[in-house]
Amino acid sequence: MNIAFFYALTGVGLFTLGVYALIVYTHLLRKILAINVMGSGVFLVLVALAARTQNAPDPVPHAMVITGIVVAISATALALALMLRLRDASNHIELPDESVE
Amino acid sequence: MLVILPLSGAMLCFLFPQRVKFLGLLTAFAIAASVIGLLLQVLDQGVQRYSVGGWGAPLGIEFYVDGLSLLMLLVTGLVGLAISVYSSSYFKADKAKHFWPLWMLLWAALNALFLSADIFNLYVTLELMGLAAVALVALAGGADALAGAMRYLLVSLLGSLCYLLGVALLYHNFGSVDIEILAQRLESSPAVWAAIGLITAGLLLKTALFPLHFWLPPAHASAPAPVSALLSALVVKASFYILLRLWLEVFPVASASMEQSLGQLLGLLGMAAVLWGGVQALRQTRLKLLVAYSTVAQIGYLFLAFPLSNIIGWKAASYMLLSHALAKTAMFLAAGNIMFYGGHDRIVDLDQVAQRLPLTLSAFGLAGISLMGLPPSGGFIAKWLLLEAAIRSGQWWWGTMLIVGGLLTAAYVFKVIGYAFTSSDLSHEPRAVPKRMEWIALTMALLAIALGLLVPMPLALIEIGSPFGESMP
Amino acid sequence: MTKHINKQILFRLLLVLLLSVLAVGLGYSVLSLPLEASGLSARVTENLDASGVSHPVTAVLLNFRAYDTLLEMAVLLLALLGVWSLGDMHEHRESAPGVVLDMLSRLLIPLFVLVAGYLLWIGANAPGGAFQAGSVLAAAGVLMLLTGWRPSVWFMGLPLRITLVFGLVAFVTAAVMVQLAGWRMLEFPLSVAGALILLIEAAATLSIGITLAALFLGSRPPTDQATGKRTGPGAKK
Amino acid sequence: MTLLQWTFDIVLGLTLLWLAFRALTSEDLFKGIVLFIAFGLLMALAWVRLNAPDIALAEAAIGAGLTGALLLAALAKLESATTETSATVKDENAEGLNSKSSEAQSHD
Repeated sequence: MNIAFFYALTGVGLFTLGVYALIVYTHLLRKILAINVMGSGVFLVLVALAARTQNAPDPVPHAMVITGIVVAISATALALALMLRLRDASNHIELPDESVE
Repeated sequence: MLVILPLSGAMLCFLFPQRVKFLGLLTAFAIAASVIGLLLQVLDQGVQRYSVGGWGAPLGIEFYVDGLSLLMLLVTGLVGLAISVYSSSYFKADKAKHFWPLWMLLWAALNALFLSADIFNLYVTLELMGLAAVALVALAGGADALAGAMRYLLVSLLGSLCYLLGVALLYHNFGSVDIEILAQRLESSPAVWAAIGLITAGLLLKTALFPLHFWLPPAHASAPAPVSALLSALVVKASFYILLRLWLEVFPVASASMEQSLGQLLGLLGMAAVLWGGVQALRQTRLKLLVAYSTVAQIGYLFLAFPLSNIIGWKAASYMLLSHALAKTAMFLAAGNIMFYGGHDRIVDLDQVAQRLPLTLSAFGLAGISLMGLPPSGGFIAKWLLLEAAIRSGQWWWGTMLIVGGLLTAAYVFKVIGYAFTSSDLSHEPRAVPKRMEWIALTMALLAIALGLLVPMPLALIEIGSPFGESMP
Repeated sequence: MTKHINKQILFRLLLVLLLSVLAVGLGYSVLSLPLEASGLSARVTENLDASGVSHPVTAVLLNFRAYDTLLEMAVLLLALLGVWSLGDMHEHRESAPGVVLDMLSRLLIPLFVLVAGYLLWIGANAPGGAFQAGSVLAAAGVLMLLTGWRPSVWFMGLPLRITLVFGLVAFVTAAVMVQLAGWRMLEFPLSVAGALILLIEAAATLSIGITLAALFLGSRPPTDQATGKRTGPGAKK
Repeated sequence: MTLLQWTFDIVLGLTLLWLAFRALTSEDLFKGIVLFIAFGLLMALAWVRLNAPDIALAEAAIGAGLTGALLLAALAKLESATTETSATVKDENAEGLNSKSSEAQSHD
């Protein structure tokens, strides 16, 4: 086994951890954190696997991850603003429970 | 060009909020014109491939336009134009200032998505589309809309991260993110299966197929009417389009038998969606929620093509997609008119809408006919094709779903129309609905019906580049 | 109530089980990947000379896959539009900045701006580039906002919006210009590629920095009434 | 690859997982965010180990720095308003339970 694979596995772990927290916790701030952790996990997989070889790592995933990080912060900012507005409008920081069947 | 135009439109609208309406409409017509330009080009020269930046496939990003993507672009153009005209009367100045730039960005994302032949680029367009859609839902304000938007945002992000992880696995297995190259290189391996699973799950979540549909009704129902129309008609279809594309071009290479069973699963889910969506729609007391659940049901039909997986089935799904896009636009816009008029959308209190908004109600009814699948509408043709596909592949039982689904649709459409004819005193001070908004809704409904009469044209269009494989074995 | 909690524990256990299966499956599939990367590094190296920059990541971001980056700038703009469209939140009263923060920011802000400039410049040849530079710039902006500084009302109208879209405008203009000149969209001819990329990056840096700082501020700046155009009356609170 | 590097990588990976877990499960949201920022900084370290200095820079600035600032600002706004209005919202963020329980709470 190569160390790159170890980091990729860490990424998988972070991804699943994020999914778990996203589903289990109701507080929106925590859900947003969970999404960010998931994202980091995906990025880690993407880059770790690029470093499998002994040569210089593949730059394409690196560029993809930088794109991804910017997308992630955009989404986070929007989510946080939405959360604050929702709290202003309804005095709740969680989603109403209409969906769970 | 199709991407640049709406992007520029968005920026102009953002820079000059006083003139958003004019700039927005101008851009909308320009986009529609360039879609038609592309149509002519494709009709003339066949499938188009364009490498952005001139680097070519594995290194750079490519555009790819065949019949399927052209059809999607056309629908987007048509619905987009209608929504633009409708919105120019619907929104007040303070909302319009935000609506137009967001809508232009959404349009840019949709066009970019249908053009792209690169799965990472598709991820970026998915995110652009998702965030724009969320912001548009939130535009309605109010706790319901905000909660709907929030849930939509979380689901959308979860979906795209799943998709991205799938893309990561595919890239590292085969060293490319171009769809065509992937299709050539793909072979069965555990990583491919994981990737297919992740991508499919992520996209299903965004397409709101039955057990994953929970986010759709609150988001679609609480958004402003033109936005609901956009979401149901186009945004949900965009992720379905990616799924269809990958399913047709990339995944079949992996393993036929696995694909079969996965296809059956999707078909079953689709069936459940038709039933569940129909029953839920029937139970709703609010008009827009009813229409939103109807979308859940109609999405189910799209997935009935997966277990059949023959050319007619795919054509049927595309036709269904087309006619649903038009009919649902008409329906949401009609619902928007009714809300605009009465200030509410409680179905029981839809008194005398028939007399006061005859155009709107006819739009609703005609759209309903197409959704039910009665002749001569577009929905009828789609269901007919689906039936034929079911019989050809020897799985006729899928066909029975069409009848049950049609009956459910009929039930909820008539429920609305029935109440609209009752007469009681108005509880609200009615607000005059601009004629433009009524006509747009009716036009879309008529187009949905006309689709049933103009069958050969879209079907010929979709054949370009034969996205569904070679014709009849 | 206890029954409720029991059900919940069951639900969580089920979820953990399910996700562990997912994690193991994913882990297995990751490990099953071939040991040799089949990526595009060779191709990138081959074409690096034709890209106008010598740092491979920058070459990918701003030349080979520049279209992705263009859309990404649109995403960033979109986030800001989305946040602004949510309307005004009720104002959060900040505590007065302490002396330390004040001193620190006086020292740090010029430093950050310098670092941003350096990162932007170096991006052509070494790690760095528009996004890193932009975010450092944004950090400077956030610090300034934290110390209670607010941009002048004059700036909050059209000038701010122009700065915000500057990066995307530069990108789009470049895309269209090369197309008009007979190349493909976003195809940068080698002779001008380096300069063009630096130009786009500079514009992007500025926009990214300001956008991120504006995102930190949250709601829309208080000018910009429906009448627009001029700086709104009574914008001062 | 030396033994030292291996140890370092493994410790780093496990710490990342542990930090993420703590950040997501900590009772106190503020603590959670701070842990998340620490997580971001360690991610930057991981990027360096993976030969991706570009991402390390971006992660340190955007991922840890700005995201952290955004989160903290949002939390501050949340709490300032919470203390103003009512305490109903407050107890929910300490509660890590599923939405069903909070519904049950509001019933009793």
